[in-house]
Amino acid sequence: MTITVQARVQNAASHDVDQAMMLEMYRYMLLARALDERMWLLNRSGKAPFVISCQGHEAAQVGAAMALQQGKDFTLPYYRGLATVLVMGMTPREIMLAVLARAEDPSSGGRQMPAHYGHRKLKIVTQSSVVGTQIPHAVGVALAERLRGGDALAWTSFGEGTTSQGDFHEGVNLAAVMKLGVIFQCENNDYAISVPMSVQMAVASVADRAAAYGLPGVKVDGTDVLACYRATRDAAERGRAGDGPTLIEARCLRLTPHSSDDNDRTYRPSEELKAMREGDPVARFRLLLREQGLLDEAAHEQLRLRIAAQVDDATAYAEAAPMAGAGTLLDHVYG
Amino acid sequence: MTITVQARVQNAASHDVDQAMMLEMYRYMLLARALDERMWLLNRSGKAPFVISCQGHEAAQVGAAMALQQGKDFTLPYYRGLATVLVMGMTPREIMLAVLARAEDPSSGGRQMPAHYGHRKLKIVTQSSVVGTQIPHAVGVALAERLRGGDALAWTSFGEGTTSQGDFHEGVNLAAVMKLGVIFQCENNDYAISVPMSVQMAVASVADRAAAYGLPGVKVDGTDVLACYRATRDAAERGRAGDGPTLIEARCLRLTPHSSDDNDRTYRPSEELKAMREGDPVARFRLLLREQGLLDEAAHEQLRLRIAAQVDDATAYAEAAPMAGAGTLLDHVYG
Amino acid sequence: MPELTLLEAIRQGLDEAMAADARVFVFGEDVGRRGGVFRVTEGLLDKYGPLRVIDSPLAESVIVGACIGAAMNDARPIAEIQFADFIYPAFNQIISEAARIRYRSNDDWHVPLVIRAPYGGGIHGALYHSQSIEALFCHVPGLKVVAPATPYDAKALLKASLADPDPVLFLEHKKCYRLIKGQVPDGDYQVEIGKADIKRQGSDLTVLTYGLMLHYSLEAAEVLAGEDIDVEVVDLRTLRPLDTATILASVRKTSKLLIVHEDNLTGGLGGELAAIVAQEAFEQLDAPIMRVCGPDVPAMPYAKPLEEAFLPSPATIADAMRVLAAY
Amino acid sequence: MPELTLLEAIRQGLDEAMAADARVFVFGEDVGRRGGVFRVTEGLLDKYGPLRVIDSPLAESVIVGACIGAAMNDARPIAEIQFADFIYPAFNQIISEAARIRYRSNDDWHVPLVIRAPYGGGIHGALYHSQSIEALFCHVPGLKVVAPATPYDAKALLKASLADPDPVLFLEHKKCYRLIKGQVPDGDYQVEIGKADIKRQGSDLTVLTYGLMLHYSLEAAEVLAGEDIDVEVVDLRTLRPLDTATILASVRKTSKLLIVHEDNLTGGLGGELAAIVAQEAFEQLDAPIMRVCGPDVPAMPYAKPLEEAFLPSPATIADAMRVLAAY
Ligand SMILES: Cc1ncc(C[n+]2csc(CCOP(=O)(O)OP(=O)(O)O)c2C)c(N)n1
Ligand SMILES: Cc1ncc(C[n+]2csc(CCOP(=O)(O)OP(=O)(O)O)c2C)c(N)n1
Ligand SMILES: [Mg+2]
Ligand SMILES: [Mg+2]
Repeated sequence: MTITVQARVQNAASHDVDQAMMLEMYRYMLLARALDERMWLLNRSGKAPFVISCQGHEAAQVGAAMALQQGKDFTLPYYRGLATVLVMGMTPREIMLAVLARAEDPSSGGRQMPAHYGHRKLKIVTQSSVVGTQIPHAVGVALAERLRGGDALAWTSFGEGTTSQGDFHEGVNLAAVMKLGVIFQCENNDYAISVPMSVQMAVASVADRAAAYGLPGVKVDGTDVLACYRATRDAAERGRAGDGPTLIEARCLRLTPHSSDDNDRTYRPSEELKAMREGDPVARFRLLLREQGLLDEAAHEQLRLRIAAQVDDATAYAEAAPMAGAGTLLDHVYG
Repeated sequence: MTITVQARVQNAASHDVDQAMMLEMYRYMLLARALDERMWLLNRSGKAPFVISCQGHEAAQVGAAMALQQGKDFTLPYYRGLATVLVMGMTPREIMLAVLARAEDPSSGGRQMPAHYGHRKLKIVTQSSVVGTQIPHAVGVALAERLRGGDALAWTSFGEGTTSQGDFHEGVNLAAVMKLGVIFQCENNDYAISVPMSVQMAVASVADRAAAYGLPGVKVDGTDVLACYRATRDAAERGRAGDGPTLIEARCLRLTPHSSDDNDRTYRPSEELKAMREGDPVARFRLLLREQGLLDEAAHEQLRLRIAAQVDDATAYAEAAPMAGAGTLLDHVYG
Repeated sequence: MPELTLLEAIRQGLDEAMAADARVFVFGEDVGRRGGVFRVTEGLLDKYGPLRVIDSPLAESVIVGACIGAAMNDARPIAEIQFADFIYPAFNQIISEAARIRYRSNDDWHVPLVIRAPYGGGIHGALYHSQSIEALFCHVPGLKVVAPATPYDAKALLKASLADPDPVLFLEHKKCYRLIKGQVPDGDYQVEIGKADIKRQGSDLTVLTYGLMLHYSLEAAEVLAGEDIDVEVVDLRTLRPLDTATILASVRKTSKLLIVHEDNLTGGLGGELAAIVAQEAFEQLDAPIMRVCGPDVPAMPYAKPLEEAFLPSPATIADAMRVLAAY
Repeated sequence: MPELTLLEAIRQGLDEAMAADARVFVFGEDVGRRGGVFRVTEGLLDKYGPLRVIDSPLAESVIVGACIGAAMNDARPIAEIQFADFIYPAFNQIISEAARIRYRSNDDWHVPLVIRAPYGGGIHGALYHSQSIEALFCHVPGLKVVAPATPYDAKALLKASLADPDPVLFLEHKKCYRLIKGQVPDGDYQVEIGKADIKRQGSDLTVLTYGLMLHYSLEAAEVLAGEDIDVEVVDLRTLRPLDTATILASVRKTSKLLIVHEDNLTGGLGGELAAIVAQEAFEQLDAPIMRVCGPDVPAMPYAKPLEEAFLPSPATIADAMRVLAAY
């Protein structure tokens, strides 16, 4: 069963997403973008050796995360999940502490590369760099939930390249067999570093693969935050009702090189890069809000300034915070 | 795309399978069955510590292997592949040498458990006990074939339980992406040791999974040797023409416990075991041949005796052959 | 105290642990209806139901991976790998994930997970149902590796593994399953992870060993006793972290060290043991450190003469003891 | 002779090998258009075309598994694992399959396969882009493990690996890629697999090492030379099979042994080296065997102070040399 979620909301006053929520969504998208852009500046100025972006994925992530219950549902995002973890409760300061590898970084105390999010209190599960390993974890989180009779969901994200891994197959399959409350979000941005989607699979859509596992596969425009919200909300309802997992494919854009170590001009035609900018999910949602009279220029400028101040504060806070110290190297190998 | 191959031939004189070939198919099926039964006798009499059967899979294997080119195409069968390797050229003596772990065993010199077939001259690729690992190998064999510009096929088999492994996913996917000349034969006998198919997947058919990879998925009655032959012949044509891989699901019966170490009465209802006997592919094909006047009682008895003599000869030969000697323990770790 | 086989002791440990803590569940191939291919989990499905005794798909990576997730959501999973030889598809989940989660999250997330795996040979298992896998895991910080050789130790160490806040690989020697019997108390008693046990006191030389080889070494030591050579046999029980205090005390006392394991020689645990002793007890050593180990071939072959040639025997161990004693 | 970086030497080796043998092909993530994330395969796609320089799906098990199949069908595959840290999903294919195929088929089937993997730290790679993985593979009979530290050795050992009839894990230290330069002859010349190289002659103590630590050890040895301590530095180059003849000859000469590796201490290759020496050269040893290794934490953390604290440095190595020399 493949479901295609309506890609475009015609009416902001549609009963399921109220105006306050739409503005909240936009705020998170803009915050994620602003933090992300600041990271690149820190990278260029030599302060952050490594940056990996969520630019172009904001709508998919904010839409999805807004449909989850913060503090209750588990998220297992991958390294592009900046917008996800913001919605789930991480603060700009916490993000910047990781970017600058500070001792106070809640994800890892400066041990992991930035963008390897984790935060137990917020039920954001620690991740490694090894792609796809979080998929079985999400299934296990849901399995434990069933064991105790709870109804928290496990939500996990990954790129389309990662669906080539055995762990994707084994994890999705197990969740389908056991009908567990998992939401699998594939953020398909057409590339795995330099490798196009056509090398990862001989089919046109990751969502179509769901049929092979016996779970619903949902295709959604990953630059449309409202469509993403609805897709996840429906999947969450199914999951919480005990009707099993859902595979959501959100078509996203990778607006940056793979990471600060990459140079995508060697493998991406410049017209493609230019064309992509047109689809920028943040600009797109801003336009919608303006068209619908929800956010005029002045209000937008105010929001932008507020966010810039937050980003400045986070950067300053993290820069002033102490580095993770050499003396902690041996801590916490065992409990 | 899922194709269901006509399960029942109405007419023995159908132009694509002549009478001689039908008799040859039957001979291989009967030979496999006779060898298999003898192995169990050797097991019960304490001469063969381990036996694993192809009983109930003969039609799927003989049908498939008859559609391949012996000496040219590569086969990577799994441990139930006795009938496969007979068609590909292994002799009863060679089989029995492995059953009794003799030095002369061409598969492994008595190093592996019986039924871990391998024979380089016959292009039967060595297998391990770790299920599913042969699937990527088959893809690689076909990749090398493309590199050199040859058109030999790679045929591999595995059980439905094994499709839960990551290696199944990664291998089938790669073959589909590269459009390689591989035939994946899943011999679905409803069980992985004690675990029913419903625990392995939430879908009704392994062939349906092909759609997720972009290759044809073919469902065939694995107790109908002619249907199996046709399915593989068509897949072989596609593969040799450069049209890529095929996934064939042959529904088989496991007429025995998983292996001589198993006792399936603890998990299989006895009615199921009884009902299954009715579908015995060897008996079924014999009936067809008799109905069509190709093999009367007298001819059948003659064939049976000839095969019994072969099995006796193979057993006697292997029993007289020297065990693999302790002095060879260290040989061939490196070349 | 009832006498149980190693297998029965493990089953009893599982049963008691499941009865005591509703968070404990068992996940693996054929563990339910079939009770495991070795029957270790027999009876548990009837007693604890299908929510807690779960037949998994045939996929080791997700067996371990899902158990990691479950452990992070406050369950106490026991993953069963049907044969240790089939643990490699799960290697990534064990090494990259289970073992690194506490460290990489700076103590925020933990993985209290037990992975049970029947290992070792001597049971006609051939190349892929006989392997010793411990060295590959003993190298991994964040993981604990336990390999009890007696029913008494097995039950207690299983409980200790379940109580441990970190992932534990629990190795069960297949040949010991039914061969080794011993007294096992009902209910709880303590054997700590990380503590070796001197199974035989002696003064002339130290043997460091574990698993099936413990029993062979004890047999050999008995033979040597008849030759007036007094062998101390240390059962490591936990392979990581090693009990270096007990190891070094024994070697300092006897001044001679023989290491015995079934796993392949090169790169086996014996290397680490030798290195520790050659650094820490060099002054007390009176002889070269000797190793009697499985040879450097992939694993033990099927044919009986080959299987026997692979396995160190009480006789080959006794020979090495004699050489060392005479040094 | 032109001076090349380690990375350039490997690229040249690949290029020459592909030019010489049409059966050689490269398979891995981003190896084509992108020329590899480190640019090792840059230019090869243009030169040899998409049939021989193939971008794989993001799936390490099938990268190695397909290369095993190709090797058995008479191709000469070079699998690239993008970072050594990501080799674990392919562990099963490497250990259970590549390494065991010759033995299990009784010499009928062979796997001439080279697996290239950039390893090691010191490049801000954090826990998952810095790992040393060699010990996990050096334990495996049937596999060869090569870890050249100089451009000269790297190119020649790559060729030797490709000519080898068995699977070879070819480890390339990421920090050495551009840091280490040296003279590299055009065309073929010989460095055998299994031969260590004494990179610095000395009489007071022996250092056994490889990879980045070779360079740090040589630096330390220079410092010690100024203190009239004469250190012999042996570059193992091949980690399996070990060149025990060269190792033992050196230790017998100097009577003191320091082992240096970046990989975690416990269960690292140093254990095996110590065991060999403690058994075979015990009589010639004048001091405890010392090890300077990466600590027993999962890998090196990202924060610079932590990364630096993890890595043995020329200074810590020099300190150990002094202790040993003074013993
Ligand atoms: C197992 C593994 N192999 C290789 C890598 C190196 N790597 C990091 S990200 C990446 C591409 C991922 O692509 P995709 O899943 O599409 O996610 P995207 O970055 O496009 O969002 C690769 C190959 C890795 N991290 N893990
Ligand atoms: C990786 C791995 N895990 C577990 C096993 C143990 N095992 C051997 S056969 C088998 C069941 C296989 O079932 P299926 O694939 O359906 O094939 P069938 O035996 O039914 O023909 C299992 C679990 C194994 N050999 N390899
Ligand atoms: Mg992508
Ligand atoms: Mg089956």
